[in-house]
Amino acid sequence: MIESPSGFWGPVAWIITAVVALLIVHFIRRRGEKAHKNGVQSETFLMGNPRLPEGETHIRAHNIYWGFFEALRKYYDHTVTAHTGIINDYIVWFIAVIAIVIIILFVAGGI
Amino acid sequence: MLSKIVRTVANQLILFILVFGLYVIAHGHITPGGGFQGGAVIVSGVVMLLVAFSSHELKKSLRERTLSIVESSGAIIFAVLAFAGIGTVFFYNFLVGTPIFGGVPDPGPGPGNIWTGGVIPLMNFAVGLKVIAGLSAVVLAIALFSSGEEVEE
Amino acid sequence: MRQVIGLIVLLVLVVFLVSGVLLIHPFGYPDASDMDDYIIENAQEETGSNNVVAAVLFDYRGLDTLGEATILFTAVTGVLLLLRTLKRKEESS
Amino acid sequence: MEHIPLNFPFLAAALLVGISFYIIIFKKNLIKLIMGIAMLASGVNLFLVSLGYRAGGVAPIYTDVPEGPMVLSVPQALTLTSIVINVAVLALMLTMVIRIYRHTGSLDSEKSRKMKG
Amino acid sequence: MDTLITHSSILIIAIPLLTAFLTPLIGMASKKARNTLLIVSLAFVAFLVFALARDISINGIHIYTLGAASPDLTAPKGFIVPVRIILEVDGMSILMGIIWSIVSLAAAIFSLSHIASETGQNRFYTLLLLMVTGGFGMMFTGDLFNLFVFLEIASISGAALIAFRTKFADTQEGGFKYIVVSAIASLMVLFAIGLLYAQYNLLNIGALAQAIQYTTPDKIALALLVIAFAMKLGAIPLHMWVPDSYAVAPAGISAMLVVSSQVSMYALFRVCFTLFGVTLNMYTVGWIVIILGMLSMFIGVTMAIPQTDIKRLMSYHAISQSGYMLLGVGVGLAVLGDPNALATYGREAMSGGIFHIINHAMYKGLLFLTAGALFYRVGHRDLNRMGGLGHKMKLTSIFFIIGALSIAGIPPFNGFASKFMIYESVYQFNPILSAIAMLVSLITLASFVKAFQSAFTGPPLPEYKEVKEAPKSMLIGMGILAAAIVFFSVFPGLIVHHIVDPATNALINQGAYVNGIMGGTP
Repeated sequence: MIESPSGFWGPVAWIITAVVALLIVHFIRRRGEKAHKNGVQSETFLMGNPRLPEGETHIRAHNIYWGFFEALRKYYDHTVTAHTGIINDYIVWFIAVIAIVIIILFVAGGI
Repeated sequence: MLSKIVRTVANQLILFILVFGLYVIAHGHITPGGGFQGGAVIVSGVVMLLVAFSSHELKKSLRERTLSIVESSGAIIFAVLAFAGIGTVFFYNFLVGTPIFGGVPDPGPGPGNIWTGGVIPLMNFAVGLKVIAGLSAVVLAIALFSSGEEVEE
Repeated sequence: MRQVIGLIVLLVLVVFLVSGVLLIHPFGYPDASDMDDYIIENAQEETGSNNVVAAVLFDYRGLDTLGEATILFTAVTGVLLLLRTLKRKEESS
Repeated sequence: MEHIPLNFPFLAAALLVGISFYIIIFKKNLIKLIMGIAMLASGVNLFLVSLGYRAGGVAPIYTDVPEGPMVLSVPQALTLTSIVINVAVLALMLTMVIRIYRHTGSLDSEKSRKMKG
Repeated sequence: MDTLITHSSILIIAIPLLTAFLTPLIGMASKKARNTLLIVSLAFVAFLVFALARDISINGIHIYTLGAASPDLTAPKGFIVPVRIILEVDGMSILMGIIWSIVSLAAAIFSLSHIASETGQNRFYTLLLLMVTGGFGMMFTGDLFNLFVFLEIASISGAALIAFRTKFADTQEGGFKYIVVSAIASLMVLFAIGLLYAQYNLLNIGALAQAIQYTTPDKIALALLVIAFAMKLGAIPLHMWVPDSYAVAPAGISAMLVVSSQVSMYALFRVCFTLFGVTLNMYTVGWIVIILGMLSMFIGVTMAIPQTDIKRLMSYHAISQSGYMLLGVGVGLAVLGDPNALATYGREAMSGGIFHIINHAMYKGLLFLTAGALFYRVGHRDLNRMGGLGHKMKLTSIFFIIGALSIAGIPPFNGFASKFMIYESVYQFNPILSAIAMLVSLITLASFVKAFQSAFTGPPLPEYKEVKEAPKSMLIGMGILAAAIVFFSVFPGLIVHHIVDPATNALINQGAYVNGIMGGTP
């Protein structure tokens, strides 16, 4: 139980609420259509194409979120090219950040 | 494997290097030096042997297994000497005032006395053992690896 | 491009480091030396060692020396680990 | 800034750090990179040990020492520790470079690179 | 028992050290004895850590002066400043100690079967114990130079462990990058220590905190320390070594490397709050830390999505999560000067950030261990070639789900609790930062959905017919961390009130730390 100005967070209460909600969902679901037959009705409708072999229907990792990358291509071009795996560049970043921080501290002055 | 002259000279010289290194280790608490410095001196002698004879020749007498055993025991001696003071506090110099290395020199400049320093001379010996074994193991391993032979487990 | 940025930041850093080290005490005249004066005065009575540096290494700052020996041990173990053979020995397999 | 002439050792240490950073940034050869790191360590060690000097001081070892002020002893201990630490680091780095060279056949930090992005 | 508690702080450092020295000798004799010794010593250290935590919660800061006539004799009689190395353990240190003990025990148990088929196991376990020693030393020491020494121990052993699998080229590259970065960062730390020593002739953190004046060399030392530790903890733009190193290490070591980065973060907080504390310009330094945190969060998570190497993806998430901690504690640092704001939201922001350190260590460790189990069974880390593994590795996939939901901040897991504290307290400081933090949490969920979908779901692939469930010791190692996550999820109030709040007070209350050192002196 974590109290905070805007309320509190109690996992136990949350879990109880979730369980109650699931029970209600289950109750409603049990009153559903009895005529539903597993098998044919739950088959994927493949528009008459021959069924793909096992494994071909699995979506590989590099295909996921391609739209996201298309939308953000400019951003990704810059960031990914900044990650040159060259050890010298890492040290350049290190020195650059030290220099910037020292300048900031000198400009900002004392207390 | 260098020429016979070099090997003979190295054979004679290693004795003096050993003696000097042991002197530096043993007098670490009264004169400049100590475990690390003396150990480095002796390891320089090992490197000289490595240059004079080939690494395969040296491997017959120095094996990584024995070297790592010696190094671990040196480290254990050091840690145990530090532990031994835990009756009062960890790293407490519990030997000051006892007959072994317990002497306390009169303050100010004066001639050194070998029986002083409490645990410091013993720790110097432990560190010296460690440095000798460890650094020669590194040098030997790299030399053997660059000549195409790897360290066994 | 990379060269230019590197040179600029390097110059800035060196300028600040030089200004920093020039602003501490003049060489040979330390501002404060309480800790070292205490050690130099009392090392002989407390540790019985004439060599004050050895006293600092093994008594006053003993944990540093233990850590230093540990680092040497670590490096030796690491070197022997990285240069090890990948073939298992018969009796161990 | 009034005591620049007395501060040459500190100045030398700072410049040594700068030079070694130049080497670390601009030399692609891994062995030269390691040399730069060794020089960086030497610069820091020089700075540390020169902090402890006292004008006209003698070494802090009481055995048959002339009378006079003694230089500070803690920086010498710190420098000794730091030297041994750097020896250990360099040994491990060189071992890894040997392995990298065995694998990739190149010592160039750009050609021997497998991971990026 | 009392004497054990009195000496516990040094025993926690010394027992793994002595065990590490013994391991090569015993390992030559018998493997079983070596493994037993490893697990027993780590378990005993964990017990000591919890006993010390209880003692600190009762009696306050724990002081241990090495080599003095008595443990609490910080300065010699009739003298004002400490000359010996002093271990000082307060709430923040012991919090890190608890994390480190749990994670190292789990990683050691995991490694028992993860590297069972490799050569050089004696040296592997030796280095693992030395890494544990270095971490504990960094947490518990009260001396700047000693901090540097233990930082080096942790870095060197970590680098050697990253490069453990010498038959792959990328492991050598990752280890080399890690050790180069660590060497340069710790040398800069040493330079800063020299700058401080030159002015005050002190090395003890508490004594320095009393004497420090924020002169020009102090500013340079502050910048060097902060950025060197930021590089060690992998804050963007100093993060690029993190994916290269974490991804190639053995899985247990990746889990420990996450915590050792957080120990560097502890050192950063120690420098900002305790060493400089009220003297420095908190607003500026706080904003520097906040900006580093925001960059780490956003760029880290956006770089994580396109990754197809599962451990590389998780490494970028480690960067992004450490951004949350930097954000929370940075907000607390920025408002440290004004008691009103500190009481309203600053303290809670710091508590959220520190609570996130615990949670992140647990779930990121668990995720790395699951990735290691996948690597152990499948033989590679490429998500493009995985799929359908949930059919074979059911327990592993359950552990992965727990970790993923927790890192994504889905209620009721512990990641949600800490992120909740960070969100609402940072919102009162600056709403935009809070909004970005929530967005980052969403993208985290997205990328872990991707990882889970491509690794575990889908039809069972023909090339993984013979894949089995992970071995027992791996499951035990993962189970320890999963149990910790569930415990923290169900009882967050317990942890926050008894472990996190004392740590926050220890960071804020600089005077107590200084009095621990200087109080006992005449």
